[in-house]
Parts: sequence; structure tokens; C-alpha cells
Amino acid sequence: MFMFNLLWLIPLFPFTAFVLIVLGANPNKKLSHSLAIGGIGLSWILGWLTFFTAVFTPHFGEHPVRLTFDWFPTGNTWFETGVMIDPLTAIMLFMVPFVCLMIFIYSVGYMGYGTEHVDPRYSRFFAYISLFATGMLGLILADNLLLLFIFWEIMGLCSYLLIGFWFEKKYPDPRQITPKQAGLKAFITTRIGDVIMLLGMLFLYSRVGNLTFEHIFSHETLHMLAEAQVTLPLVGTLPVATVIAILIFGGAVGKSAQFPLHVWLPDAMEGPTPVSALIHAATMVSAGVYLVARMFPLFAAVEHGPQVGVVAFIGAFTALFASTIAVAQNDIKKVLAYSTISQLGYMIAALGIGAYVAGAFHLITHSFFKALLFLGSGSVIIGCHHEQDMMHMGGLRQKMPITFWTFVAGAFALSGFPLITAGFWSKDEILAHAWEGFMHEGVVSWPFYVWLLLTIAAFLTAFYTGRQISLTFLGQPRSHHAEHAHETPHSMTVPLMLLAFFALTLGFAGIPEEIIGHGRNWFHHFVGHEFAATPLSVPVMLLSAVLAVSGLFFGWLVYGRKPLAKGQPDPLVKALGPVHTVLKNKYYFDELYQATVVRGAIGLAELFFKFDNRWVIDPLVNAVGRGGAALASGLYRFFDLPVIDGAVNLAGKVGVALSVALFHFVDMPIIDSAVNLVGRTGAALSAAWDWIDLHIVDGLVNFSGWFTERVGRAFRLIQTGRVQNYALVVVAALILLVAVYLLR
Amino acid sequence: MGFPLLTVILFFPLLGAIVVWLIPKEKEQLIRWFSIVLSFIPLALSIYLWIAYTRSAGGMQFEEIYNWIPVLKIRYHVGVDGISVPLVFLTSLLSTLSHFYSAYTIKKQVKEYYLFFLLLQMGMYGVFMSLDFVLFYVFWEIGLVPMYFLIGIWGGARREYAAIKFFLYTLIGSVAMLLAILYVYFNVGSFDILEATEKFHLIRPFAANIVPVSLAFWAFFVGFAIKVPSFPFHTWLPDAHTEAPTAGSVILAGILLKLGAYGMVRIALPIFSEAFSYYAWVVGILAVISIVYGAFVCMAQWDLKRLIAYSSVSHMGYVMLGIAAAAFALRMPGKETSAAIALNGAVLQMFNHGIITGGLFFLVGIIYEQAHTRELKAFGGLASKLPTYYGIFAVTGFASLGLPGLAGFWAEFMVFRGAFDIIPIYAVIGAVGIVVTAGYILWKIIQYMFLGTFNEERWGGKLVDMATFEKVTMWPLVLFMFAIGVYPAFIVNLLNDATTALLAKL
Amino acid sequence: MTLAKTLALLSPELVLLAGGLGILLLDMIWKDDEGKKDWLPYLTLVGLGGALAAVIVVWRGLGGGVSALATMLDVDALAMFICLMAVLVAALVVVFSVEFVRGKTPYRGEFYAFLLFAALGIALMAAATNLVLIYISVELLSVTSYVLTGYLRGDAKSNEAAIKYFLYGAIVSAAMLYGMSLFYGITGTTDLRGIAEFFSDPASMSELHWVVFAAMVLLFAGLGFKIAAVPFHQWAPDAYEGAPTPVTAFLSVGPKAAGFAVLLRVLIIGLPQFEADWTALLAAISIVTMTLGNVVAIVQKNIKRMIAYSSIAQAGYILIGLACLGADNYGLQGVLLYLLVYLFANLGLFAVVIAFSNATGSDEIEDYAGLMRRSPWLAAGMVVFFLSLVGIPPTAGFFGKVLIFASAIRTQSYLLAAIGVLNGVISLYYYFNVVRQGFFLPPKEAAPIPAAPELRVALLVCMAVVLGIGVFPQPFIQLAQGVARLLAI
Amino acid sequence: MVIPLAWYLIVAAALFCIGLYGALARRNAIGILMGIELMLNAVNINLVAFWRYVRPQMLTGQLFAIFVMTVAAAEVAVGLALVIAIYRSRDTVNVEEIDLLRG
Repeated sequence: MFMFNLLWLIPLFPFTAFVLIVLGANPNKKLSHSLAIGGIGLSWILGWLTFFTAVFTPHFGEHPVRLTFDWFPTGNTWFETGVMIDPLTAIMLFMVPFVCLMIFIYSVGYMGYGTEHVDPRYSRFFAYISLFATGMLGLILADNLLLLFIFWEIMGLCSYLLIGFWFEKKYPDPRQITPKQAGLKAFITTRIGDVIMLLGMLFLYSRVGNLTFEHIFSHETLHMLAEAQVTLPLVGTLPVATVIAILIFGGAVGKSAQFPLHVWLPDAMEGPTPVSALIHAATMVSAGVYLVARMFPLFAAVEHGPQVGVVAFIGAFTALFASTIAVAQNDIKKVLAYSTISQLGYMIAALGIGAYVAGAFHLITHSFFKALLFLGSGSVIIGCHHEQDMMHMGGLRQKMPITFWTFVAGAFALSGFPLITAGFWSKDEILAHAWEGFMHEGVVSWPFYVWLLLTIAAFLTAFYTGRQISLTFLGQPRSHHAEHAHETPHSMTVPLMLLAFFALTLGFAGIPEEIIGHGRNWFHHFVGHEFAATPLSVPVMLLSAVLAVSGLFFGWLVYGRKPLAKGQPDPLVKALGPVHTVLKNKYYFDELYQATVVRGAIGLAELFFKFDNRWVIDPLVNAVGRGGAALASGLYRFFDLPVIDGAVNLAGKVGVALSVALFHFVDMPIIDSAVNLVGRTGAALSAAWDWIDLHIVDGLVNFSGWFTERVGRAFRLIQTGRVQNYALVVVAALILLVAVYLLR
Repeated sequence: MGFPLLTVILFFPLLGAIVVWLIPKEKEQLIRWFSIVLSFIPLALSIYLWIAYTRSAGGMQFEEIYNWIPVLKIRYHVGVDGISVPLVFLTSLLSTLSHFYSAYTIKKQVKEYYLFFLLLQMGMYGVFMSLDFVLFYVFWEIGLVPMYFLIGIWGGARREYAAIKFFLYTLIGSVAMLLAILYVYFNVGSFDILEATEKFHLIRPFAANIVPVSLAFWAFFVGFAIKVPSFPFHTWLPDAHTEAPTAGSVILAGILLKLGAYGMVRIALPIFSEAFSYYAWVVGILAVISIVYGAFVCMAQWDLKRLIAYSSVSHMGYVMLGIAAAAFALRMPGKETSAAIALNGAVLQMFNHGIITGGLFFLVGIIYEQAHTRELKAFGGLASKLPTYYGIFAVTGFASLGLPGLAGFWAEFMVFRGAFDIIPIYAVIGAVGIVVTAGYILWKIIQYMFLGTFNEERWGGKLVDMATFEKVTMWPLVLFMFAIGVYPAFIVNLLNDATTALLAKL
Repeated sequence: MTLAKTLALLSPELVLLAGGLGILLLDMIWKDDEGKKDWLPYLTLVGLGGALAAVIVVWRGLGGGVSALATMLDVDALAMFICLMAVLVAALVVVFSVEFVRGKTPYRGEFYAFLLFAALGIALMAAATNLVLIYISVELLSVTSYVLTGYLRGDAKSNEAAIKYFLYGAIVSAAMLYGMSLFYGITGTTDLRGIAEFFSDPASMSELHWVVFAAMVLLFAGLGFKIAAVPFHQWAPDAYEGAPTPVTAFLSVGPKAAGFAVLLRVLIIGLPQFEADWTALLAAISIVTMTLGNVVAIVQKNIKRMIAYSSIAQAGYILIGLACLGADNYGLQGVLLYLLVYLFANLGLFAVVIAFSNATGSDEIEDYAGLMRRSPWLAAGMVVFFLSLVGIPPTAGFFGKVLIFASAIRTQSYLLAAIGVLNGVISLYYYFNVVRQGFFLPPKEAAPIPAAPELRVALLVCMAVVLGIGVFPQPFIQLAQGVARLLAI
Repeated sequence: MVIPLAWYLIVAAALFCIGLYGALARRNAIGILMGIELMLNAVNINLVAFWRYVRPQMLTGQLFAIFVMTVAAAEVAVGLALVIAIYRSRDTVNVEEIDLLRG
């Protein structure tokens, strides 16, 4: 058990590598990449040692090992955090460090170390991928949801930095997305998912008071969560567990690029290929699936609750949806990107219908062969001097034999070539589970729906894999680059071969008992022994074998038999016509989001800014101020000099007459000045009113400052400079005061 | 009483101001270095204060009470507790950094500059330490006048308008507060804040006399809300920040905004607890609007400094949300831990925002010194030419958008954790602010300034990476961002005891 | 009350009278000897020193008691307080005018004599408790003020200001006199205590009520004229702008303090039964005075005119104190302390204005541009005095305002307090408009502004007092409390 | 036959108002001075009437009237001096034209 005390070291090694590179080793390229590879190498060794000790400790599943410490105070309780190891973590520890190591070694070659056009920010690249490795390893080992969320976001940061690694890159055609925009898009979309997950986490934390998995998945907590009801405004009353599960699933949708937040993954291909392999195939995107697997007891808390439907639907639909788009893509990396989305859909669907073991198994096998495929495509791109369009490739079989054979191994694993590839076993188990569920619950049920979609998706996967192989490797080279393609150096091909080995052999770890007779399905026993083993269903296995082979054959038939000549359009275009253009443009989701969400946010921002600057707060003051000005100028005109004298004299004479018992009769000028007085006031007020209407736009605060100034100017006019007017005002005031008193 | 630590920290800047005043105007270099060295002493003392503050004892420590104006029962009563210790430290840290930074950037009227700065520093210390209403009000206003001159004399283009707008806004708020202070005085019989916390709601229970107590509460609230600034009273902030000199806007954003929030936590919440919880929904709405509205308006800005100013409105919205949640919880039984967490989050956000936005304004100043323009469209591709500047700006930017592992995340997490449990709808709407914040920081700042291609013809040889003094100014702040991000307990412990004690009393 | 005792009690007034006459005599003797005439201001200061000593001796002698002299006047703490202020004002104005008057008029001697007589007028007004003596002392102060305002015969503005001030003052004092005669008619006596006694038995109240209110309003006209409250304020802007600046300084503080003293005595001692009426009257007038004073001050271009409107506004604030004479007399304390603080703040401000006009000869606000660079001392002083007039803490004005608003809150007149507070903010706008010119704008000419030594001393004294009271107001509030306790209803 | 007090008061009030009108309406400064004198004399009538009818045993009324007369004399002396000063510098005593200080 000693090994488990070193658990917390695993994420620490790459982090020290990151810190050392950033602080010190930046200028020295050789030092920085060796530091990075050294760091991940140590984690890999420690990881595998932990994995094997875990495998050999008897019934390891019951009591996961936890090392915790108090992190920060919350009211009078403390929030503990720490690392944890249980079967799911163990198998991830087996896969993640190894794949990362392979990709680190690969990227030394890919980034052109030793050649003249080596990337100027070479060491920064290794710093970022080491930080990413820390994030991924930390995520696997976290024993509570908060620490998981923290590493989750650190990975988001690294994916942003790495996608936008070549931020100076500009494309002639404005519509094509540049790395920096792709990075931003990735960060914001995943951030939306993260916020939804944060809300779920907060809801859980406020209800349970603790985020550690052990505490959450204890029976009484799960029972409490399942019982408690919460009413949401539009949705109605739901069990709390379902709401939390769906919210947390939102995070997984964002991170694993499931429909509807899938748009960022294909654009993430703008980043260097090792990044696509590392982040957007093997590890980060599978973190979403890992999260759902980790929270599986919560998902299963409410039997047949709506959350099962949501997860299964999203998974299955994405699987089919993505595979249809993959068929119509010409860029070698885009095809793989969509195939990743579709394979992730597979795993999510599997977890949706309760196939915990099958989902986890497929997660592991998929990481291996998808990483292999991406690295293969990377070496093809380097071989063809950064050519990415499959239409310009062809005939690389002779020129790049190792890449060809490893790529074929990965492709066959992806399409599930029967018996020898890992993909076949893991995908088959999911289909078997779906089939068995379908048998139990009949046609109108999620398992049937999932089985149907996944079967079609399986065929399409095999088809586009076949298409991809024949387009890139078979036939004649269709462009200048393709002719001069050359095999990539050993630092790139060795990882390919190692990954190919695993892509083929890993399946045997999860072969159902019935086939090998005596032994038991090791993977199932180790990971999910509390779940019932899925019985072997021969028809399903046959069906998936047939699908895989026919898909591949059909792909070869269309593209391989009569290899396309240079510049010859894709035969599928003619076959599918308008449907093809829709598929090519990814169902126009990018344009849809751009128009609605992005334009909407910027529009709202413009609106608020105007609101703030010109429309309400400041402007409201000026508007009413303008209105005030009109009123005051109306008053001014009413009070202007000739009128003042008239009025003042009028008041004076009337006042005096009163005081001399009214014997001095009011003379003629008084009457006409009174008449035009009334006329002029009316005109002024109307002019004032339309002024207010016209200039309602300006703000309130300046108005108060401004209005006082206007009133000040108006009162100032009463100070006419003539002492008799002053004396008159005194007399008038006295009379007024006494009158007020009398009337009171 | 022992060594009057607080009084020494409080009046040290005044002593410094007098000494600077004696130095003849011509010896600018002497003035600069003297005030930098001078500002280290209160920094050292406030660090000592932090260490010497025994957390277990809790409550007010280092209290000093002298009779100032016995005839009106006004006393010189200073003391610090868990909430004010970090803020006092923040004041000293940001002031020292500002002194250090201005030594290299302020060229005209150096002597007056440092005079006003030291007076401002004294004002800020006074507010965080005083436990007597009149003393609190006196230092609140003392902090106002030097800031007016700092913006007015050393500011940008529209500095006069910004200066007088700042002064008028804050004066209206504080004058309303004066009347409320007098009202409390006549009811409690003395100007002492602690005494008022115990006695006021017994003498004037909210239920019995709703109108006068509400009036007094709203007078206090408006006075503090203008300073925070929360939504309707925020229009002075963008002008004041964009026009203030770099060091001025660092202090303005770093500490002056905290005076309002601190006032709410120290005065409005404890004394008017029933009134505050009765009106907590209004405060909550204002807070949420500030968060979302502020974030969206940031999205539409093209002037970098104005953008960061508006981001302060949005970030201070979190503080208000935390306080509103804590107030709301007073009426809900059984929500003590969530209220404590929300209040912890609010006070931590005050500290974080000071560090992060202070850093952001320094960075704006650095680029402005070289480029003399803050137009976002003018820059591009700086990442390749100014790597360290890009690195530090990215870290500060990410801290501000609340990336976990950096300071910003913890405060937001705690505020939302508390708020979610008490007022879920507000928290959900507020969460939209997080996404938009990520949006405007990455899209507007990182995208336009750092990524993309570097236009040679305009900035050819002109832009050079950060000078050593700029790095030295930024490193302590970046260090704090990481420290709080990785292990927030060292500051949250302090806050936690104070907030739980404060909430327990209500 | 032996003659000696009475004379002893009246010693401050007598010293002032003797001083005035002495200066007149000396002026006649040294009629054509300019050299000797330079000594006159310093002799005046000696006379004022003597009066100061007399006030302190008498005040300590009183020991809080009141010695009424022949129902004509009360020698009590209030009288001594205002007399002390009168002496201080006269002393400072003499200091201001040494430089100012030298070049402008041959008759320097009489100027100081009139100042002493005006101070005497103020002292008498403060002590008077009989309508007759009130009228005489008001007229003494008015006449001397008319002469002082028109002292620069050659200057058109000074003449015009004087004639307008005279005509306005004469009409209003006639109205006041008419009111006094009505009071005499109703109560049969001119002694305030007799009037109060007459009104104390309810029988007398019934049908005469409106006549009493009319008389009160008329009486208030005369006093309102003196303190420049709104309906009776229109003389102030023109007189302040026209009069020579030292005289404006005197006008802005001297008569105002005396006016308030008389108002206090008449209302508190004379008409306690009508408290409800005059409180409402004062509150209304206070609101109008504050608002109009501040609002019109915003648009002023000439600094003396701006200070005129600002002093009208200050009268408004003091009236709040009078309108809220509630229990434990915060109002009285506020009025007294505010008057004292206003004295030093306003005179300090005038020291700056005088120093500036001596050097540049202009009173326009634009010309104050870049004052900080030209003379940091004047600029610093200006800021301190403006802060005090607005009532911002480090300065004494703050505690004046605190007491005034305390009285308003104490008597639950929240609206009055709110308006007072808002006016404070408006006043900040125009005061700091001048500060804006001084600090933010570049100077028109770079020439530094030399301040005469005695002006510099006066400026320093005022700044010291304003900041001193601001930081340690305890003794001064105690002083105001002592005086107020005596008068309390 | 004793003339009732009211009649005196009415005469005094009428005289006061005529004086007031004179002060307000006349253009000439001297005219205004005359008006003011009228007002003061009206007050004297008032005082003496009150002395005679209300409190004959105390001489306050008469004393007050005498004081008013002396003070009025002093006031007019100063007033005339000021009017002459204005006349000398502006050679006009028309009050309407003396409005240099305004606003």
C-alpha cells in the first residue's frame, strides 16, 4: 500500500517541469523538452506501478484509498481535499500518462527539433503541454468535485493556449477561422459548459454540504438526493439528483464536445497536431466521459429518471450526427475530429443506458487508437510538407510504409475490425449491452433507440475510415507535395508503433468469458464487478463484424478501386448532391451560433453601453436637462428685460395702490403688457414641450447640476441693479409673509 | 495598551507628508526615494499587525480609546478585526507599489503629488481602523480631497469633469450618511460603532418604526453604494478611472471602492440588520444588475482603461451579491453556514479585486507610458514582441475572469456557493456574468492586444518589454494571485472568524 | 449697581469708543504728515487689543451670570462672545486694509475710526435687550457701514454701492422701526422681557394675534437685512462687489454676527410664546436663503460677488440652527460655533482675495488660473477655507455643520436637514470651480504673487484657527455650550 | 371730545405708505430721501400716539420718538453726502441709471 502514498506526486512531476521551463529553461530548447519528457516519464512509471499494485490487490474496488488535508474554512466546518485511487482512476492512470508520454516524444519531431525551421516558441509549447498533463492527471486523482473542477478549468486554459499557439497565423479567406479565434471559441464554449457544471456543483454542495465523492455516493446521501424534489420555473418538479446530474452533464457536454456544444472541436484542429492528438482526441475530451463515469452513482440514483434519457439521447444522436459530417470532410484532421465526437457520443450513450464497464472500456481503447490516428495524420502532414487536404494526397503507401501500416491498424481498430482490434471488443460490448437492454424493455425504450443509432453510426464510421485510408494512402499522388512525401524521423514513428501495438492487443483485456472459456473478463471484474456481466450475444457480435467489414469494403469500393485522378471531384458529391453541401458545411451550426449567440451578445453589449453612456444614466440627466433648459429659457423669455420692468412696475403699482387704499388708478400700459404676457408664456411653454420631446435622450445627473445652473441664471436676472426694484421685492415679500400668515 | 500600533500606522503617512512638505521643491529625486522608503514602514507594520493578530482571540484587537470631543461623546476609538487586517495590509501594499511606480512616471509637480498621496493613504487607513462614527466620517472625507486633486492635476484629457463628478457623487453619498449617523447618535447616545451594533436594534426595532429606520438605512446604503459603486450610482467610475493617473486609478480601484463595501459590512449590516434583510432583495437585484450589466458594457468598450473600470463595476457586484445573500439569510433559519460562506466570499473578493484590478491598472499604465494610446484597435500581436508583459497580463487577466488556481476563482466560488443556497435565482443570473467576463477579457483584451499580427509600421521600434521597475511593481501582486489561488486558507481563516462572529451577533 | 460697576461692565464698549475718538483726533493733528499717518493702523490695533483685554476681564468676571443694566442691555456671555468676535473682525480688517487703503484715499485716519465705531455698534447690538437700544445700535452699525462702503470717493463702483446700500438700508430700517412702534403700541413697553411678560398671560393673545405677526415680520425685515437673509438680501451682492475689499470682508462677517445676536435675543427673550410661528418663518426663510444663495453663486464670474452669494447661503445654514432650537439646545450651540468658524473662514478667504487683487488688481475668477504655481500659500489657504465653508472634515466648518444638522435631526425636521445637506453639495461645485481654476489650469502670467507680510500673518492665523478647531473642537464647543445654556428657553 | 387712537394710527399708516411710495416710485435720489423721512415721521406719530393712549405714565414713547429724530438726522446727513458723491462722479442722481453693479 506504500505505493498509494506517492499518488500526489504524479501530477506534481509535470507541474515542476512546467514551472522550471517557464522560469528558467525557456531559452534552452533541449533542456525544456527533456524536462517535459522527464516529468511525464516519471509520472508514467509511477502511474503504471500504481496501476499494477492496484490490479494485484484483491477486491480493490470496495475501499478506495484517500489522502486528504484541510484546505479552507467554510463557516465552522473545514473543506477537505486530497487525492484518491479506485478502479476507474487506476485504468485511467494506465492510459493517460502513457499516451501523454508518446505524444510528448512525438512532438519533439513534429515541432522540428534540430531542423532549421524549428518553431520559435518551442519551449513554451512544452511548458503548456506539461501544464496540461498536470491538469489531466490531477483531474483523475481528485477526490472531490471542486478539485476536479479546478483541474478541469486548468485544462481548458491549456487547450485555449495550445489551440491559439500559432496566433500570428492569418488565412487569406476571411471566413476560415484563425488559430486565435479558434482558441477563443474553444474557451468560451467550454466555459459555458463549465458554468452549467458549476451551478450543478453549487446546488449539490448547498444540498449535501460536502463535495467529496465518498460522501456524495454514500447510500443515505444518494437516497436523500433522489427523494428531495425541487420545482424549477419552466420544467416543473424534478428529483434533486436528476437536476444536479443534468447540470453536471452540461459540463461534460461542453468539454467532450457533444451536441449542441460540439462546434469548437473541429476548429480546434487549428492547433499543432500533437495538441489535437493529446487534447482533442485522447485525454481532455475524454475527461467529460470520465466525469460522467465518476458521477455514475448519482446518474443512476433515480431509476429511469429523465437524466438517463437526456444522456442517452445526446450521446447517441451526437454519435450519428458527427459521423454523417465526417463522411463529407476533406481535411484529414477534420475527419478525425468528427470521428472523435462520434466515438465520444458512443461512450456517453453507453453510460446513458447504464453500460458503465463498456463505456469505460471503450474510453480506454478509443484513447489509444484515436491518438495513434492523429499522430499518424500528423506524420502524413509533415511528410507532405504541411498539406492537410486529402484530395491532394494519395499513393503514400509506398512512400511512408510505417505510417501507412500503423495508420491502418488504428483505422481498423476505430471501425471495429472483428476479433483482432481493441475497438471491436469495446464497441461490440456497448452494442451488446444496448441489444440486451432492448430485449428487456422492448422497442419503445432508450436502449433500442441507442442501439439503432449506434449501429448506423458504426457502419458510417467504417465507411469514412475506409474512405480516408484509400484517399490518403492508395492510388496515385495527386499533388506535388504528395509525390515528394518522405517517411518521418524515428522520434515520430516509434510512438506510432507502440500505440499500434496497444490498439490491437488491448481488446483482449475485455473479451467476454464465454469466448475464452475458463478465464473471466478481467476488465469487467476489475472495474465494475458490482455490475452484472453482459451475456455474450452472438448475433450482435456477428452484426458488428459484418458492419465493420462491409463499411471498410464499401469505402474502398468507392475510393480505392478506381483511385481519384488529380483534381477529380469527390464521387460522393455527385451521389448525395445538396445533402453533401449541407454535410460539408457542418449543418451550418457555426453560422447559426455566430448569428444568434455571438451577434446577440455583442448587440446586447452595444445596447447596454449606449444605455449607460447615451441613453439612460448619463443621458437621462442631459435629456431632462435639455427639457429643463427649454423650460428655463421659456421662463427667461417670459422674464426678459422689457417684461421684467413691466411686471415689476405692475407689482409695484398694484402694491402701492393697495397700501394707499387703492386711490391711484392703474394706467393703460399695464393692461396691454398683461395681455401679451399671457400670450408669450403660452408660446414659450409649447416650444419648451417639443424641446423636451425631441431631446429626451440625455441624462439625469448632469441635469441636476445643469438645472441648478439654469435656475441660478434665471434668479440672477432679478438682481437688476436698481435699488428701487430691491426695495420693491422687500415690500412684496413683507406683504406676502403677512398674507400667508393670515390665510394659514 | 502597549505600543499604539494602529495609531502609528494611521498617522505615519501624515508624518511623512509633513517631512515631504519640508523638503524643497527642486529636490525631486530625494522626495521620490524618501516617500518610497517611508511607505515601507507602514507596510512592515501592517505585516506585523497581520502576524500579531491572534486569530483564536477573534473580535477587535489592538484597540485604542482616547477622549477626543467629550462634550459630544466623540472618542478616538480605533481597532481591527479579521476583516480590516487584510484590508489595512492591502492599503499599505498598493500604496507602496504606487509610490514605487510613480517615482518613475510622475514628472510634473512631484512634491504636491506625494503630499496628496500620503494624505490619501492616511484617509484610507483611518476608514479601515476607526470604530467611532465621526472618526470614520472624518477619514472617509479626508480620503476624498487628495483624490480629487490627484485626478484633477495629473489626470488625462477630461480630468476636470471627472474630478468634480467624482467629488460631487461621493459627497452626496457621504452627506446623506452624516444625517443617518446623527440619527443613530440620538438613539444610541454615543457615536461608537460597536455600541451602536449592540444597542441600536433594541432601541429602534425595525418593526416598530419602519420609516425612520428605513430612511437611515437607505442613507447609509446609498452613501456606501455610490462608493462601491453599485448599478445606478456607478457613472462616476469610468470617468474617474480613465482620467486618473496610473497610480491614482490603482488606488481608486484597489482600495477606494473597498471603503464602500467595508462600510456595508462594518456599519450597515450589523446595525441595520433587520432593515438590511428586509431590503436584501433590492440589494440583490442591484448586485446582479451590476454584475451582468457591467460585464456586458465592458464588452462594448474600445478604450482599455475604461473597459477595466467597467469590469470593476461588475466584480464589485459579486461583493454586493455576497453581502445581500448574507443579509437575506438573516431571516432564513438554518442558513448560517451559507451566509458565512457568502460573506467570506464577499470580503475575499474585496481583497482579490484590489490585488487583481490594481495589477490591471498598473499594466495599462505600463503600455500607456510607451504607446500613449489606450485604443484596443491600435495594438495587435504584442505577445511576440513583449513576452513578459503578455505573460503577466495573461495571468492577471485570467485571475480576473476567475480561473481556478488563481485568486479570483475562490471569491466567486464562495459568493456563488453562499448565494446559490439562499437566493438561487440571483446566483444563476449572476453566473451569466462569469461567462461574459471570460468573453470580454479574452476577446477584447487578450485577442486585440496580444494575439494577431504585430503592426510594424506603427509600433516598429517603439514598444519594448517591461522595464525592471515595472516587473518589480507587478511581482508581489502576481505572487499574491497565485498564493490565494493555490492555498486561500491563510487569508480566509482570518475572514472566516470575523464573519462568523459578525453574523453570530445578528 | 454703582456707577463704577456699570462702567466696569461697559468697559469693552468704552474702550472702543475712546479708541475711535482718539484715532480721529490724531488724524486731525497729523493732518498733513503722511509719515505719521502710517502709525494709525497700528494704534487702532492697540486700541482693539485693549478692548480684547477688557472683554476677557469682564467675561471672566461674569462667571456665567447675567447683569442687566437698566433694562437696556444684558452684559452676559452672548454679548461678550459677539463683542469678542467684533474685535477680532475689526483687527483683521485693519490688517487687511493697511496695504489696500494706502494708495487709494487721502483720508486714511477716518477709515480706522469708522471701523472702531462699527465694532462698537456690533458690541451694543449684541448686548441690547431694549427695542430702543436695538434700533440705535443697528442704525449706528448701518450708518458706519454706509460710509465705509462708499469710502473710495473716486471709485464709481464704491459710490454706487454705498448709495444703493444706504437707500435700501434706510427703507428697510424704517419698516423695522414701524414694527417696533407696533410692538410698543401693543405691549406698552420696549423692553424685551416686558414684552414677553405681556404676552405671557393668554388674555392678551386673542384678537391681536395678526397685528403681532405683522409687527414681527416687519421687525424681522430689519434684522433679515442685517444678516442678508433672502427676501432682504439684494443689497449684499452689489454692496460686496462695490465696496473696497477689506470693507466687504467686514460687511460679510460683522453685521451678520450682530444681526444673529439680536435675532436670538428678540426671539428667545422677547417672543417665546410665538415660537411655533417664528420657527416656521425661519425654516421657510432658511430654505429659500440657502437655495437661492447657492444656486445663483454658481453662475457668478466675479469672486467678490460669488462670496456675497455664498455668505447669503451661509446665513441660510445658520438659520437652520435658529429654526430648530429644540431640547438640549444643539441649535444655539450650532449657531454660535458656526458664526465663529464662518468668521475665520470668510476673513481668511478675503485675505486671499485681497492679496490677489493687490498684486493683480482683478477680482475675476478666470484670473485665478494657475494660482498654485504663482503662490502655493494662497492656493493652499483658499482650499482650506473653501473646505471649511462646505463643511468637509479636517476643517472647523465640519463641526459647525454637524451641530447645525444635529439640531435639525433632534427636532425631527428631516426635510430641512436634507435640503441643508444638498445645498452643501451645490456649494462644493462653485467653490471648487475656483479651486479648479487655481490648481488645474495653467497660469495666465507666470509672475509669482507677493503677499504683504501682515496679510501673510492674517492668512496663517485664519488657517491655523480653521484647521485647529477642525482637529480639536472640544474647547470651542464647550464655549458655545456655556453661552447657549445661558440663553436656553 | 377725545380723538380715538385709531385715527392717529390711520394717519400714521397713510403717511408711512405715501413715504414708501415716494421711496419706490421717485426717480430722483433726493426724492427717495424725502420719502424715507416721511416714513420715519409716520413712525414718530405712531410712537407718540401710543405713548399718549397706552402708557402715558412711562415716557418711553416720547424718548423713542426723540431718538428716532436724531438718528434720522444723522442718516440723512450721510445720505446726502453719498448722493453728492454720486452726483460729482456721474452728474446724475437718477436712481434708474445707477445700475452699474448687477447680475
